Amino acid sequence: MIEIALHVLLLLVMPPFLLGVINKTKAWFGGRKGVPFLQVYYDIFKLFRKGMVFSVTTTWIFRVGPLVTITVLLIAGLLIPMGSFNAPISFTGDLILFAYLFGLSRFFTTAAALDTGSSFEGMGAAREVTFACFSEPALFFAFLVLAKISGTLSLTPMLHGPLNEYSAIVAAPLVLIAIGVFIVLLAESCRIPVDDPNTHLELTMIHEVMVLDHSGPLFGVITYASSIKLFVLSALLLHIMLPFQLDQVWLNWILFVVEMVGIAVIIGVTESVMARLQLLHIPYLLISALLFCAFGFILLIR
Amino acid sequence: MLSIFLVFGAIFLFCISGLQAYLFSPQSQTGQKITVVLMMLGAFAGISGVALVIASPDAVSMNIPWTLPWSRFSVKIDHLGCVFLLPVFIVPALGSIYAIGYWNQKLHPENGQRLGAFFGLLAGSMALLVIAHDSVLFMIAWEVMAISAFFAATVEDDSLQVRHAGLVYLIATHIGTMFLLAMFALWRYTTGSFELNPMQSDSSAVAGTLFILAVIGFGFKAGLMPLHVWLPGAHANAPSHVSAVMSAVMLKMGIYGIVRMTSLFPSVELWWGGMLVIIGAVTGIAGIAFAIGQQDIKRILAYSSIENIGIILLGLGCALVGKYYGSVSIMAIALGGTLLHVWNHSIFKSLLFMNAGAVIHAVHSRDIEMMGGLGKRMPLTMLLFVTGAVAICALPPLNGFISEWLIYIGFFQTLDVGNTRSFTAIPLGVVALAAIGPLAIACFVKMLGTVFLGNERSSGSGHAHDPSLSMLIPMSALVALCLFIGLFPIIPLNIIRNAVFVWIGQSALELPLSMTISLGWISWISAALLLSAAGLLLLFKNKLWRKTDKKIETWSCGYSAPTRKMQYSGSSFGDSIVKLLRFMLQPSDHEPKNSLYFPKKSSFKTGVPDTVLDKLVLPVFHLAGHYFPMVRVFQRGHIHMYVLYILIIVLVLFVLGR
Amino acid sequence: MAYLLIFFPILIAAAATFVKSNRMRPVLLPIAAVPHCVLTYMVVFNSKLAFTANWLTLDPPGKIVLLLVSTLFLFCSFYAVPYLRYRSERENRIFVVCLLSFLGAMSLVTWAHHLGLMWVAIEATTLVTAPLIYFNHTRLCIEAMWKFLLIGSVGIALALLGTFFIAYSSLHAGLGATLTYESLVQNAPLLSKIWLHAAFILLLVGYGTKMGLAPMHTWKPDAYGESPGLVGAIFAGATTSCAFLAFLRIYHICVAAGEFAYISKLLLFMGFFSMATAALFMIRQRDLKRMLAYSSIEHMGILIIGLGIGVPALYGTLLHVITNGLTKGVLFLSVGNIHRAFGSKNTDQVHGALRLLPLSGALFLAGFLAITGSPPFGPFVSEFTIITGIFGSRHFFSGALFLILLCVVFIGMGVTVLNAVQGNTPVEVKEKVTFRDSIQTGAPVVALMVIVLVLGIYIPAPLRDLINEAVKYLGGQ
Amino acid sequence: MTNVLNALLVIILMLNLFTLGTSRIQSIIRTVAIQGILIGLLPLVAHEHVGWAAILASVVAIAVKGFNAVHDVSHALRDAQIKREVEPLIGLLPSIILGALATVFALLFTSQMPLANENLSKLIVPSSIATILVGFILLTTRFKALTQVIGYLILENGIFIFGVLLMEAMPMVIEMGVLLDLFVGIFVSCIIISKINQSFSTMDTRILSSLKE
Repeated sequence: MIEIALHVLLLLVMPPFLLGVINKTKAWFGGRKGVPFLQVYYDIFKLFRKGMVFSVTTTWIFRVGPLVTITVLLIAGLLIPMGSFNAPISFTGDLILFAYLFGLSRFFTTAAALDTGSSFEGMGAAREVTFACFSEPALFFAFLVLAKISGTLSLTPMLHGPLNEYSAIVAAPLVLIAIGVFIVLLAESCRIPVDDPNTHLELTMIHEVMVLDHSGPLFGVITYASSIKLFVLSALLLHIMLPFQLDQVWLNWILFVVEMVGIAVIIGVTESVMARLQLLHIPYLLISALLFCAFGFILLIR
Repeated sequence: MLSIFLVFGAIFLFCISGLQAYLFSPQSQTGQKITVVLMMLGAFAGISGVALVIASPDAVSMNIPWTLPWSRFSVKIDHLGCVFLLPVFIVPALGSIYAIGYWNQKLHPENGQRLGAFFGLLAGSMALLVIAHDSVLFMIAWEVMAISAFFAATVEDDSLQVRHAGLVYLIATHIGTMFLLAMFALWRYTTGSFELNPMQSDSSAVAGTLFILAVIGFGFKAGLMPLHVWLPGAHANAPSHVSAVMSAVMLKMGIYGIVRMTSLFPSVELWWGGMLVIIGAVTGIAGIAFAIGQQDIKRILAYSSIENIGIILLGLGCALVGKYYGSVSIMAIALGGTLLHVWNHSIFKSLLFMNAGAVIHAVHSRDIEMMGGLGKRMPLTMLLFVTGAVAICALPPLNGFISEWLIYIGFFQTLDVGNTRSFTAIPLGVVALAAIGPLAIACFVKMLGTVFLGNERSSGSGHAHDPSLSMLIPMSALVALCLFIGLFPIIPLNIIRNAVFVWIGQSALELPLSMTISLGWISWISAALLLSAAGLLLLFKNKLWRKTDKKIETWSCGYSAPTRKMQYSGSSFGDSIVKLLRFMLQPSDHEPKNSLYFPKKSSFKTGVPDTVLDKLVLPVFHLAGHYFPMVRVFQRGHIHMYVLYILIIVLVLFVLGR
Repeated sequence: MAYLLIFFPILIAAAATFVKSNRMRPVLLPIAAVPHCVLTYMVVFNSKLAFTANWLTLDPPGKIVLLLVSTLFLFCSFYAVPYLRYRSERENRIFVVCLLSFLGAMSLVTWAHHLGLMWVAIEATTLVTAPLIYFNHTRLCIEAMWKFLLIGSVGIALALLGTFFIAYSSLHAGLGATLTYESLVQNAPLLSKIWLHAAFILLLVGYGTKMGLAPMHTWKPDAYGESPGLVGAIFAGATTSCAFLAFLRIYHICVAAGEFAYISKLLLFMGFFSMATAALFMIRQRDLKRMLAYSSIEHMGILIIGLGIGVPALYGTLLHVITNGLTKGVLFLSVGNIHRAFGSKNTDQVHGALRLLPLSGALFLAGFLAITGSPPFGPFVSEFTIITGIFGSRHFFSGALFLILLCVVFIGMGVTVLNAVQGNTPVEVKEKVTFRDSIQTGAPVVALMVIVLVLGIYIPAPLRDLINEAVKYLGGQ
Repeated sequence: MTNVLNALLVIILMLNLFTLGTSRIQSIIRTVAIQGILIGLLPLVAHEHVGWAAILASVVAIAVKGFNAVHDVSHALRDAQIKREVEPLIGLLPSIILGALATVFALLFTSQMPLANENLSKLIVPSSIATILVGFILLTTRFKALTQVIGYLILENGIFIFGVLLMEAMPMVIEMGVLLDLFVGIFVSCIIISKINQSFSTMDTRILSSLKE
């Protein structure tokens, strides 16, 4: 019970902080002081206080999109276990639900983008759906590996699999899919090198450009939702990359938070040291992610 | 026995439903109204008959002598048949209601009656096909179905396009029929009778041949990827409710054939399942990829039907693998998913085709690049479309997700059984499904965005409006079904379970318990999803729909005078994917050539023709049509030659006789 | 009984020569056909009447063909009355006379149990049909008639030689030269093999010419193409069947002689050669009647293949004789109507028949589907039975080839037929059309079509027994 | 008797070659007439005991083959007003050689076929085959409709020669029927020839080739 409460609490509260961490890291690398850690919270609250502007072109899709997205991501967050703890909801085959919830959010985000009738947002939507065609298979390859290792089809035991048996046979595949999933994470949460969250050249953006026309609370919802997405995916990656746990149960919560921050830092570092890829090369990056996971699977199965 | 008579009554009512319209004048709508009544009665009778069978533990059958050589008039309704019978009864009935608004007899006096007659005949023959338990009866029903579909699809035969599509369909279906004739002849040679009873002797060589013949013969109808050539054209050019029935029910008859035949073999080979998985993966991915490239609203749907057939085949292949390894749970889950997907596809695909029909009805064009902004003029239609699109993209909380979920589970389970090397390939079906998913989302977001969202691109959509009630009612019914199956998956799966065990050939045992638990979770989560989204909506309602007096344009990044021509077109939306899959799709781009300084007026046109049809089949046929007639030099009208032929053949025969 | 069936039509024919009125004369056709049909049914389903003389006996195969001939002729005669009335500008004395004596000759073929007599009857059919082709009095008619007569006569002459060979083979066996069917069948095993083989080949070619097997088919497209649809119907439905019956007798003798292995390969060769030829010539065929002629060639090939397969396919073959004959009737009569309406039988002019002639167009389309072996029509049952026979007797390669050829035929025919039936009627045709669907020209065709349909879903028990009898008679078990 | 029979057959074979050798249609017709008469005589000399059947057969045969048919043909010829067969497909000499080859072939062919009663002449079968082949040669190499009819006549003659072997096999009725058919056949074809002549004003069958694929 207490676990569930903590889980939900973390899920609701922590995500924007990760964004703060990432920005701070990038600022440090840039030799700047950078915005405070909690800046994202301030932004979200500010946005919620503002009014909204709707283009006459838009229909209800435009308004519903962000709401559906956040609902979906919160549910997805309930499916993912945090650290060594079990997820509140866990049943055989929930991994597929997990993946398809992301699909649902993608459907409505892109639809809302097209609803504005602006060609910029159209471009963003087109890129979003295109890149998903590589990231999802990669994700499922990773799932195949994990399922083969743990022998179950439910996220919680599946992600705890590496925890239990981190033997040499599974090590190589795990490393491979860790790389793959990390790339997927970057792509899904629109980070450099795939996408640049804080550029203002619409043509180079994927996610940001889709929400150009949203404003006020809706935009706040979107920002919040994207941070949750980052959080959930990092939590997933966590189990593959750092499957450690301490014998003290309450320490594990601390450990989890620390690890999450660590991942945020890693992302920040990646963003700072790498340049944004040329748009036409992004597919190759994602294909490489796909291949990493595929090799992981083949390595395991042979 | 009663159930059989009910089903026969349904078949009879379906068959005569359209014919009686010829008693009335072409201008009067009375016939069409009676047609609807008859169809509804037939559907009612049929469904109640099926319900009786479902309620009863075992199948009902009737077997009376028939004077056709070696064949008996033998029908059998088992649970497997019931699964395929239900769409046959439901969809055409709804289609006939839809036709009142869509193909009103008053507005189409020249071909309305023909359409109605063959529409009913199509439905009736399909029902007969499913219950047929004798190859000859099966073939008769099969061919009546194929031919009445041809006539129903080509009612507008004054347009060349329709004629061409019809011809391609007719040829394709006939080639398929030839394979089926060979298969049943071989079947009789092996089993000694035309009856479709499970094969006793296990002669694997013949079994393999039979299986391949079945896959090809039925595949032509189901639209497996290399054999799909007839499908897009026929679906695009048929009246929408006919396309709905063709895509939602008729394709499934091909699937039914494969499922039925595979259920008759005592043992299966591993390569059967493997072959189906590969074909399914190719069909699914290529089908949806082609769909993304289309600009014809109905061609998109047709290709997406191909994709769904691919998914169904993936599931069936997985089930066959399970059969090879004797794992009941894999068989149960995968085949359950397959059959449920058969239902789901017939629900949301007919919904989408009817929806497309409503759009075409409104804007008088099939080209989605001519549409746009319809959402504001026909909001109900858009709502229905969004539901159908979410369902067909297999997204929770609707029905499509359930069936694909089951197939996923089936494939995941193949990870554990049998660690033979030949086996490692099978779980990759998961990846195939995972690749199909996002592509489907891309395809239907493109469709939604281009047709309903943004601003209208042509003046044609100016006076568009929601269709009449007679068209909305069937669609809403289908949407309700989507929601129902999505939220309460256990109920349909309990019906399907028995069908699965007919296929497995074992007495009814439960689905694995974990499945039911998971399904319970899924339905809870789906409900929660809907409720919370709705709750948020209510929360923000007055902020979101606040009346504003000033009209605000979309922000176009500082560009001052945006026009609706500047919207992102459907083809440019799909372009990034089409470009990536160029090797398969072979898009045809007509680049504008613009001179350097004073560019002249130039145009850009792009499209994705059907690679197999346009690059392979038609050229071959044209070559044949060009070279075969060359034999005519032997018949130039000179009687001496003719007499000489007689002399020559006498000598030839004497030589052969030696 | 036999004399009645044979001479009654000829009597009417004689009467027809004295009828002056060009409009009244055709009425004699039904007057002859109806009693003939009634008598036929009496004979066929009452075996006591089946024997008249040693040379005139109606065995089961003969019954089948007589049934077909008489039925087909009945409907054709009803069709002929309005047709000839519509074509009243033509003098139809010779036409009617020949048509009637034709019926007599065909009845004789079915009864004849003496090979020589049978030959005479076949030759007679050739001679009396020649004038029928000339009905339209065009130069093309003359040409067609000439080719028909010369090629036909040459073929028939070879058949006569073959008949002599058979007689000689029995003479050689020391049985004394006989040509009576029964004695030949009884003593078949004793006949001299070499002479029998030679005779078989000559008769296959000879009667094959009348059936229209490739490559002796050359007269067929011309004759069918230039003669009225009515004549085409009787040609393709009845005459070919009579020739097939004649050949069936030879086949029976050879099988009784235990030569099945020898003739089987020749039959399969001829059959597939005919099917292939027909298929190739049907591709891009723009003349409707010529197309039907090739279809008839194809089906003769199917019959011969059925014989080549032997007992497993015999039932289907004999059934196919009936179904093919009746369907050909439907096709030729409806295409005759189309020809009348459009003033052309070429798909360059003929489009949208369904719109101009809803009834005839629909019948033509249905007939096309039927003849290409689509359920639920009669030919499907027979062809499917033949196919199962082929596979059942382990001729897998032949079976595959058979199906492929059927498919090619379907495609070739389908393109032409749909081209003619669908689409919009050319305007110039629409304004100057005089011929319309009428109950007189429509009803007989509809009736035939109904029979074809019924045979596809229900074969009456008497007919089935008759065919089984015939199979038994021909050495089936 | 056999010698007479052989003599007749040899003459018949000679006449075959002569029909191939000449180009004047009139003389071809005459030749065929003579051949017909000779063939009509065959039944009388073929068998020891000459029954009334044989006599009747020969009389009718002579009547039909020797006179009636020839009369029809020459009548048609008179309408047509043509004298000779110009440019046949192959020249006269080649066709004679062809005919000779055909005769040899016939002899070789029939030498393999077992013959029934030895007391009859061995020449009957080969000469009948040879005559048939000569008929075929005329049919395939000559272009005038008339000549083709004559070719058909010769073909029939050949078959009749074979028929001589089976005099007692063929009942009178059949025999008569066969001859009647021949009679009618020639009659009809001559009518057609005259029709051809009227409407095409020629007898060359090469122009009868408008019906083709």
